[in-house]
Amino acid sequence: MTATSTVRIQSEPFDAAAEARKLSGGRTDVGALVTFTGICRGNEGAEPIAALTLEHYPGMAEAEIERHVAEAISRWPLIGVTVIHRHGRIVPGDDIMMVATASSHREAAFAAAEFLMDYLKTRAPFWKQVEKPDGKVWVQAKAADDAAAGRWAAPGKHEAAE
Amino acid sequence: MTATSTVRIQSEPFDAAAEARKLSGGRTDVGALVTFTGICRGNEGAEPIAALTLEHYPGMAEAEIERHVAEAISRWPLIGVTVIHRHGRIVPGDDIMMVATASSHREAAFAAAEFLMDYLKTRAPFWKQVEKPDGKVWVQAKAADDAAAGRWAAPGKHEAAE
Amino acid sequence: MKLRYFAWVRERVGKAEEDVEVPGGIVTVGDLMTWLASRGEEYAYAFANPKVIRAAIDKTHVKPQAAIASASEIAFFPPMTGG
Amino acid sequence: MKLRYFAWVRERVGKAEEDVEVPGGIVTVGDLMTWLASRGEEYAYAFANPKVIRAAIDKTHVKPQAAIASASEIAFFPPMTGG
Repeated sequence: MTATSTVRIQSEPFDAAAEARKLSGGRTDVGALVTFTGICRGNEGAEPIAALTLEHYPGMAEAEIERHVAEAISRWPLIGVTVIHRHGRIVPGDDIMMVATASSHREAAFAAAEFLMDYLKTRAPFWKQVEKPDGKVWVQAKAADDAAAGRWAAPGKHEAAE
Repeated sequence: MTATSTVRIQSEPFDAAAEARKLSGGRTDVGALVTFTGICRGNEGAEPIAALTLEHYPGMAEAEIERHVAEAISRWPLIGVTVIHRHGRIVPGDDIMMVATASSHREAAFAAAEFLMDYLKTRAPFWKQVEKPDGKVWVQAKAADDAAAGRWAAPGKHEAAE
Repeated sequence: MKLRYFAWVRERVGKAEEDVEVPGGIVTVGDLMTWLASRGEEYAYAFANPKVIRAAIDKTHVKPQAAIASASEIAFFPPMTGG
Repeated sequence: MKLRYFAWVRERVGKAEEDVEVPGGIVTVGDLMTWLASRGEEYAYAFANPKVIRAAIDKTHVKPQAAIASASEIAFFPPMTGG
């Protein structure tokens, strides 16, 4: 099966619903559409934040995401995948990123969306800095995210770095 | 945490994106929004279908879904849950149902959405009939759906019927 | 006691609901299905394979062993296929 | 060889990128981090704990043991926190 895929990294806001709908619009083979939207929260831990700023590694970010989208398409029977990730300054309540997956059946759509999120969190070269009342702070990577990504490792598969 | 929940069973179409957005709009504690949309496909197995008709058990359908939404809220730290399920005749390309879950973190939003989908498939009193070229046929329940629902069984928990 | 039928159980029985007087000795949902199957050709057809039929008492899923004594509405239907 | 720094590695080094002549004997990414740490106070601070720093050669993740011989661009950064 050939799946359509879209990967965009941009500073501009995006319309998650409209982007997801492009995967199912005008066709009748999509039975399941999963959309994940990551939204900027107004707090980090117990502290309020005024905004977050996302730094990224241009070129590598696109390549890493495209590589994982291709892997998702090879693992699950998908019809379409869209990943959009913003960089720059984002205020609470605004969307940071989205993953949408379309398939004939829900299992593939859910699994691929979770797989992509786990890898985006741990392998895509983006770094979040939050504006707290006492200054700007880089967000710490979470061990739980590494563990979540680890569950998708294929037996015998070798990753270049952990 | 008190989570907001919405359960609707209706024959009218719904706007999945707008319904999902109600869970995150006007607040800054939602960091993850998962939307699942179930869409009527144009085929069932290898055969084309002209439409499907969903029969349901009024009263029981709402009660079953509300019970599972309450269970999801007790299991995961959710901020809001919306389930909308249509009944009646639905043509290929149109939405059948949706589940949206909002949480501070993605793990809870994904887990709750999958849990609700697995239970809706196997426990909510809805029955699909499809219009094939040679007549109307009731859709068979799938063993895979029962297996999917089984993975959420809490140890020591007793279901009234399997 | 009110009985309700859904999907192909409804189609085979030929009606969506009915009120019945259940004779004594019918204790469980399983007993009720056996008795219903004896009520005529359409019922025999609907309840030919009771293992695949699900039941609900007063809008809650129950097993065939469930007692019907306090039920006001019992529904029979095939495995669910919503979602 | 072009070096790029991101997030707090960039802030500590005080620049986003630079071209460097890597002396002989520097074979791996790990060797390169040790050498960079010796280049001054800001580098010593940035590379004080090389275990927490990730590296990419020509925009692909690599381990500290990776050879740098054929690299044209090497990037150093903290663990990723996107998504």
